[in-house]
Amino acid sequence: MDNVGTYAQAKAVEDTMLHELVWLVPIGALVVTALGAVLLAIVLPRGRQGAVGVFVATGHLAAAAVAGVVWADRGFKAVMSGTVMVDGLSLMLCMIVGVGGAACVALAHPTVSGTDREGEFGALLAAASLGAVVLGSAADIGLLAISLGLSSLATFVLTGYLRDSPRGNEASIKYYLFGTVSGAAMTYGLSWWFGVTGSTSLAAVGRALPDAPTGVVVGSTALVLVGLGYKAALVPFHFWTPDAYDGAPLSVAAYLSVVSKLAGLAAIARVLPLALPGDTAGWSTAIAVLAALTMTLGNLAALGQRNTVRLLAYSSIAQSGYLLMGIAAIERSPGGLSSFAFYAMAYAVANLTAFAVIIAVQRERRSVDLDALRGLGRAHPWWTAALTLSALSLLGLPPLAGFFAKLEVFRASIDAGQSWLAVVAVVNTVISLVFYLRLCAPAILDRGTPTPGPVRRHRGLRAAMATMAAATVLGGLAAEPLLGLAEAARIL
Amino acid sequence: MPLLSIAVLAPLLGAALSPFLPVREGRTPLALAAAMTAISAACIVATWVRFDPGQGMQLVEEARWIPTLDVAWRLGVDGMALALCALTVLLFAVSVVHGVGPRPMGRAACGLLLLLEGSTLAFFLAEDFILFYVAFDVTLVAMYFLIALWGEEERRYAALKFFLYTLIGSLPVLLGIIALYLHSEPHTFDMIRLAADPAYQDAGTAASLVFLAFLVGFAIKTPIVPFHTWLPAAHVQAPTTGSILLAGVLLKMGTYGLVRVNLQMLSAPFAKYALAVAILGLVSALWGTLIALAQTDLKRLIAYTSVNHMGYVVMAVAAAAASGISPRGRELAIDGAVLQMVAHGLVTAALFLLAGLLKQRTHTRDLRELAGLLGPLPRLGVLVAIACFASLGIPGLAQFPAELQIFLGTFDVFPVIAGLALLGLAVTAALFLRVLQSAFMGPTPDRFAFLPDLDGREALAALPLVAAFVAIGVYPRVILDVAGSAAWLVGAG
Amino acid sequence: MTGVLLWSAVLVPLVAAGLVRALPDRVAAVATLTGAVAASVPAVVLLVAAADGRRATSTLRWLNASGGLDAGLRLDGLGAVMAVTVAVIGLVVLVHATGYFADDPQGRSALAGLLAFLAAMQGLVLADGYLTLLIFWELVGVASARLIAHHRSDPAAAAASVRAFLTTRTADVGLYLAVLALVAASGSLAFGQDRPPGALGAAIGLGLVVAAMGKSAQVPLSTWLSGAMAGPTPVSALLHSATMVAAGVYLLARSAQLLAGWPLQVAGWVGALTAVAGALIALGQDDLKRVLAGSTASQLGLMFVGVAAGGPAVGVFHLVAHAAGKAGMFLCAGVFQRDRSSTALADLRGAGRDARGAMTAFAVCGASIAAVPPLAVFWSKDHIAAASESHTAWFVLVLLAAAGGAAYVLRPALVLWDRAGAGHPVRREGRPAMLAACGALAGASILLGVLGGPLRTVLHAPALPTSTPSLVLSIAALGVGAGGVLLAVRVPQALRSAAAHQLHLELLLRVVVQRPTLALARALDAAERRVVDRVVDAGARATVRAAHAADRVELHGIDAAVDGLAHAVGHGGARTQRLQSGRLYEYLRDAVLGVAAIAILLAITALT
Amino acid sequence: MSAVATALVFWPAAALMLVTAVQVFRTSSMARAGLLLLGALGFEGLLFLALASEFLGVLMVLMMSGEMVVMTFFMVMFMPDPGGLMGMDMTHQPRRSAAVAVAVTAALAVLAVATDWPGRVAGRSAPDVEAIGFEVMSRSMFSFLFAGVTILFAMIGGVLLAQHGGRLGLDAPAGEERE
Amino acid sequence: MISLPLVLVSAALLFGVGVYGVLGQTNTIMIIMGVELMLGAAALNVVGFLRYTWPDATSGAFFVLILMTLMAVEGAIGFALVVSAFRHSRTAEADDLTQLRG
Repeated sequence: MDNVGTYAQAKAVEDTMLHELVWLVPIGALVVTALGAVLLAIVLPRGRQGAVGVFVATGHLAAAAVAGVVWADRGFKAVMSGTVMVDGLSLMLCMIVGVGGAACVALAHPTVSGTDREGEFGALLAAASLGAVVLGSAADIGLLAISLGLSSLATFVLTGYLRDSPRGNEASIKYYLFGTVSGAAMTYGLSWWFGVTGSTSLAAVGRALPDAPTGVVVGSTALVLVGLGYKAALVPFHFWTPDAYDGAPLSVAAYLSVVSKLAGLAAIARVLPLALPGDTAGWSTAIAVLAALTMTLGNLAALGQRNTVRLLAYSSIAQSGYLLMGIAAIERSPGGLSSFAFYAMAYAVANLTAFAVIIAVQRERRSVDLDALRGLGRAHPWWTAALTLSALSLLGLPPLAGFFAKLEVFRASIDAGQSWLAVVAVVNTVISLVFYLRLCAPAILDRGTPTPGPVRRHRGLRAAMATMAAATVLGGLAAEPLLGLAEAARIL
Repeated sequence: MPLLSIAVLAPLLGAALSPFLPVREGRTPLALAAAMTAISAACIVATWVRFDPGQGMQLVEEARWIPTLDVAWRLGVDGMALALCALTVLLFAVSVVHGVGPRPMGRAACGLLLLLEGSTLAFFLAEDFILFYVAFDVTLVAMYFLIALWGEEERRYAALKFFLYTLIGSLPVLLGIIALYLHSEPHTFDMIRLAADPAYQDAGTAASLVFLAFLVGFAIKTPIVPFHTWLPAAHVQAPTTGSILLAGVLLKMGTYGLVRVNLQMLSAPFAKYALAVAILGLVSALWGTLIALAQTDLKRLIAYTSVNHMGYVVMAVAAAAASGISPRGRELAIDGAVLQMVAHGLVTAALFLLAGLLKQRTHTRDLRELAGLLGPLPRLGVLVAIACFASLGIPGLAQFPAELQIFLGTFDVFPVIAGLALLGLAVTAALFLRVLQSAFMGPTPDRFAFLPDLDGREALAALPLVAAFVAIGVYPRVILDVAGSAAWLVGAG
Repeated sequence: MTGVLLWSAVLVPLVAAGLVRALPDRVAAVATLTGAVAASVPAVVLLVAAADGRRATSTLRWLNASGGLDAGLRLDGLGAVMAVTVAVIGLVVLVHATGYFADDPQGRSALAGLLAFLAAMQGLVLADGYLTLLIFWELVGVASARLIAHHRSDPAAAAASVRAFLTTRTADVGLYLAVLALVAASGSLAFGQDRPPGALGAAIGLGLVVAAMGKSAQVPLSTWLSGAMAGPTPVSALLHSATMVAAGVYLLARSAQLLAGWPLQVAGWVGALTAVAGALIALGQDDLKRVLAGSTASQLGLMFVGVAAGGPAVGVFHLVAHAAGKAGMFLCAGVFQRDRSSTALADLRGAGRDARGAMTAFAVCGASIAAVPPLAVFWSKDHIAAASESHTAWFVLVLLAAAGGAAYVLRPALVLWDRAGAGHPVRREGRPAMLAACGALAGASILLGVLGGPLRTVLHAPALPTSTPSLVLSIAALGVGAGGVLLAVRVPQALRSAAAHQLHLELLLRVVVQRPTLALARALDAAERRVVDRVVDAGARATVRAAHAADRVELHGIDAAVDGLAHAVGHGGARTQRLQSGRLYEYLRDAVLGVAAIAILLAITALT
Repeated sequence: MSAVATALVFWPAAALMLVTAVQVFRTSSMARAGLLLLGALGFEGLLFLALASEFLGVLMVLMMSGEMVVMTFFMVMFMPDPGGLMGMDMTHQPRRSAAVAVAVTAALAVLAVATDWPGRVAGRSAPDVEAIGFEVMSRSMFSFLFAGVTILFAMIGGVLLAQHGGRLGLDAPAGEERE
Repeated sequence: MISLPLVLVSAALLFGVGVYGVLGQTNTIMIIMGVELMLGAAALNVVGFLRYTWPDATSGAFFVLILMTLMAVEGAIGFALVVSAFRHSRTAEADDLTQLRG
């Protein structure tokens, strides 16, 4: 491949690529969504900008649907000369991003509706989703770097969407600086991978790295982990997370915690096994240690939070740890990847439910403090139910989706001979009980504070909340389809 | 007809329907709860009739659930499970009669009660480990809210403590389940197969760790000293019905699991650690009763006697697991343990119910403030006395045959432990007599002179319990015929 | 048929108890008496059958575990004699009780309780095997505790009840232990086994003896007995004669084979010491019922000696004889008590003169207890003395007890007959029934003395030991005891005026005999109250203290440890939160350090 | 380019690149810092040229000069004291930062030098423009297109953030009240 | 003369300078400059490899193009953010951003 091509060769490559476009339809759907949103934002009059949101949400859902169709109809394939992997992991990510992104658009509606950049918001969100999906599909160093760039910078802007808010500005600048520095560190590591291989293809990297000198492998891998780890909010690259979530629009925080994070984790799940096959440099153990640190630190820091958004931010850090358990088991257990995939789905729906409720409460009570949740049960029993379900699912209680997710990762961990990690996870789960209960219990047990007054109802928000809460329950009680899907997830 | 599934699903259906009930208060929730409990009870009774004591696990019902993981809706009964299910439906019937929270029960209380009922039955009937675990944890959530919503002043703290401890207990169980699954060939969560063909035939490190995981989990649930501190807090703060169900049914989950999993599936490591577990049981029994003696809060006192009585059960199960025990000693130990689970369920439920009724009338649970209550409350007093005597193991009442068999079985292999455990009998007697003496005897203070005695509804709640434990005490084979170990304990040892 | 009889002996009084409880007050007395009579019918029939040499068992599989763990009743001589004793004494006491409780609003429940008590005791004596025995053993304890607490608004009664139950229950642990050891040793709980060697045998022996001591109020487990006087007098009468305390002796008699050897020696020593101690305690009391209680302990001690030295028949013979006499004394005491509303000797002065019928019965029964020939106890005590002749120490103690017996019976009798206090009105309500009962028991004491023969046949003890020296010495002891009291107590006027210098003798006697005796009695009483009582109480208090200490460990140790752990976790949370300083350059610096750490980690994993 | 010529260009260019780069953070004027950065990246472009990547080198110089000019404008427009007249200190913990930086550099340099990098040492010097063109049009087509999309959205995002007031003439930025 | 290690060491030094800037600078713009240097160092690495070890690796050359793109877009977004923030708070000091913490 690395020969200088001739026209004939190039032509042949192009023909192949045209054939492969079918597999790229899910990504294409997101591209169309993003570009279409830009066009719509330009074309539509100011009163109709809301249509962009509808379009973006529809596009996301379409991408998810198409991903499902491709999975069922076409199977898995490495396309675009091996730079893009269309396999279980990436299609799964595409579905999560599609559904999650659509939900986030719905969640954002109360905030951005009628503001001056409503159209751009949708377009950037679609671009971020595009970046996320490609990040999780990339099997090429260059594509990895640029997709990390796109998904990051789109979310930098989204985080700073509330331009008049000092908190929003602070959040986006911190996020931006942390993100770009991490990205730059990653590119340095990637440049070494290239040096070892002579190709930017991760498959080629994977052929070369096991034989490369340990020092280079270790140094470069550590640097690569910085970029991906920051995206996934792993300890010690998590520092931006609570601050960014806290300052960003709540819907964007939801988006960061689900779409961005899962894309980063999916990238780790793809890059490490691909570039370091056969557990080169023992990365499984290193990831396991990172998993333990991440969940522990996330849970401990969440204990003292009074601000629900920061609480959910730390919770999502901790959840990254559990997700990493699946990744740490990929090389040693057949259930590793599928457990990661299922956990990702369960986490996405539960976390989105929680954010949906927090947004609804914020609209009504003008606060995201824990105290704002007091007595929610009387005023809004269904919100409370959704919040409780999501908290218990994040905690991992049966029969909710989160339980089967934990079951899967624990199983993978023990199967992979990392029982100690499972024990750490158990201890962490117990710690997490305290703040998950703090999140949902006052809503049920306390007497309420008066509501400031009637607030406009947002059907999209409610629909998203209901859908995600239902998915949280069904993902547990009727886990079979999703588990089947997760079991079938493969890395090419 | 899939009786077992109906027994489990009827309350769960009721729980699912309860939020949609048209009224918040009124009779409808109560009617729903009563109807669903009645259906469950009818199914259990029918199962009892169809049950063949000569066989082990039977009447298995199986349906696909999550075939990817080999998880199925798999229910079945053996004698122990059937006895505990019968106990469960009886106690829930009593709970429905007594109610939770404001009277008549609201729909939230009804829903939680039914959720608890369905999941408890599912736990005892589950023959699939995932279902088993799901049921285990759902009971936890339901009980948490029962305590946190309708408990006493410090209910939130107690409920959290309960939740935390039990979660700490349940998660090692989950790890153990996964380990068993991974170690079975082919991988399965099917408890029947795992019991028939134990995954760990040796007592190596891995088997020991798995054993320990289950042991810790069930020890916290049972609870065994030193994992028991959640129990008094939870009991004191729980509403009466919560205490009844907690002591009557939920504690049994721990010992049930100990028998079902540790004894049946991990007999090799259990044999290795039987002595240690028996000592734990002994320490629990003595510790529980000594601490109970020091209590002045009635509910706290009863809670600690639960530690004592459940300690006996653990001791017996450990003895049954020991390698040196004779077949008859083993039969005695297990029979005693199972009978003690049922008997303690009935007796302690009755005690908590009566303590709750007492509190309703006197507005205190402090023994130092209660006195001379037999005068105004003769019927209640007599019932309390009978329950106390039952709890301290007087013959003719249910706990005597249970504890006697426990001691006999344990003495067969651990004579010193059994002998020391006998000391608990004397202390338990002392503490219950003290209750009767200080609360019911002596001159009646004026403030208690005109308390109302039991009314019809309260009697309807209390009498079935008393009748049941008297019947078992007079003729223990009412239970033993079905639940006797010879009938179901297969594969172990 | 025999099976039906056996079960009906137990169940009839039980059913009767239920009926009495359920029926209205006005028919309670009739129902009680009907029940008591009906209950004694099977017992008598059983005795007749046993006298014919019939032996039978009726078993019921009670637990799943098979072989020797069945519940069941049996018919044999020992059981039948005991059953009839229980039934007859019970009947008489109930007759008395219908009168005693005639004006008590709670009387009905007391009558029901007495019937239930009888049922439990019948079960105990007819039990086949130690399992059944244990069941009824415990039930007897519960029933007695319930009856002692009859005056429920009286704190003293409640405390006495609790003390009685706890003392016996604690001793019952011995019975449990023996049962466990027996099953472990032989797999069976049947009667008539030999004691296994080794630790199991020791456990059996010790356990049974301790259990018997507890129930029979032997030193040092005797304090509950005098406390139990807080119960109504009919209850005391039953408790102190044929039921409850008799159970211990019955257990020894029943287990004589199992206990052969050192356990019976221990029992004999305990009995002999208790016999003397009890007698001295009885002497030191100022309350009629307490005198009788001390006497009961003493007599039970003699029974222990009897079983240990002469075998079951000797002990049981004394049990039966004593039961009639002691029950009679109590019932008479009940009459006096109702007249004077007190049982203190000071209050009862002259009460006998006001109630001559009761006094007569009291005198007869008392004479029997004091072993005046030819009344029942004289013979039975003589057998004991004869049997223990070979064991000098026991023999001496038995004689001392006999002397004490004469003294402690005579002293209250003299007080009751004192002219000085006479002239009080008597209560008529229910009197005929009470007097009839007293008379019946007085008659029984005479009859048993005259017609001891059939009893021996049934007990399969054709030749109870007798010997002339012991006979003589017994009578001498009687004389010494009686004489001592006669001289010591304020001597009748006539005698005093006869010779003034006899006052010196009186003084001498007072100094030499009375004072030391009373002093010893008081000292022993004090010892009992202060030392033994205190030891027992100290045991209880130590338990309670241990309980509180454990409670403290619980609250400040375990709970605090857990809370501390939780606190540490929370502290960790606060620390991690402090990491999140909000300063970007610190985030970046920490991240760089993190990369370094990850690189090191990877290097470690790569190189290992 | 011959080895000597390479060396002749490389040494000074590398030295100047590093010196200017260091000076970026030593000057107290932000405008000067911007220009120094332009210099550093320009010298890096020169290095590219010396290392036979002519196309990349030229591109680097052109792109970076464009960007840096924009950057300098920004700073002049928005920053306090862009000329550094007040000599304000824009560093914190310089020693600690320097220590960390030195450690990082040392680690990377040691690893780079100690490693026996695989691959051919001889042969043609580096891909030429044509080869890069083929690469872009064949294997890396997707990445190339993707990079284009990225630039587009970077522009949109940049405009969104930087432009004062709404595109649609609305002056109602979004807000979420929080306590 | 000139060899690969020399290039790589130069790149490492450039990266180090970038890291120094990122850690030591208080101003957002200056930190962005540090990032640019770090990215440039990565590019220099690749160019060195292209010259000395993988002369046929056109994908590496393309990677350098991507790095340049990243430098440009990240710089652009960064400046836009600074402008947006500066408009409200009149400062571009990253050290002042400490409202969000805990």
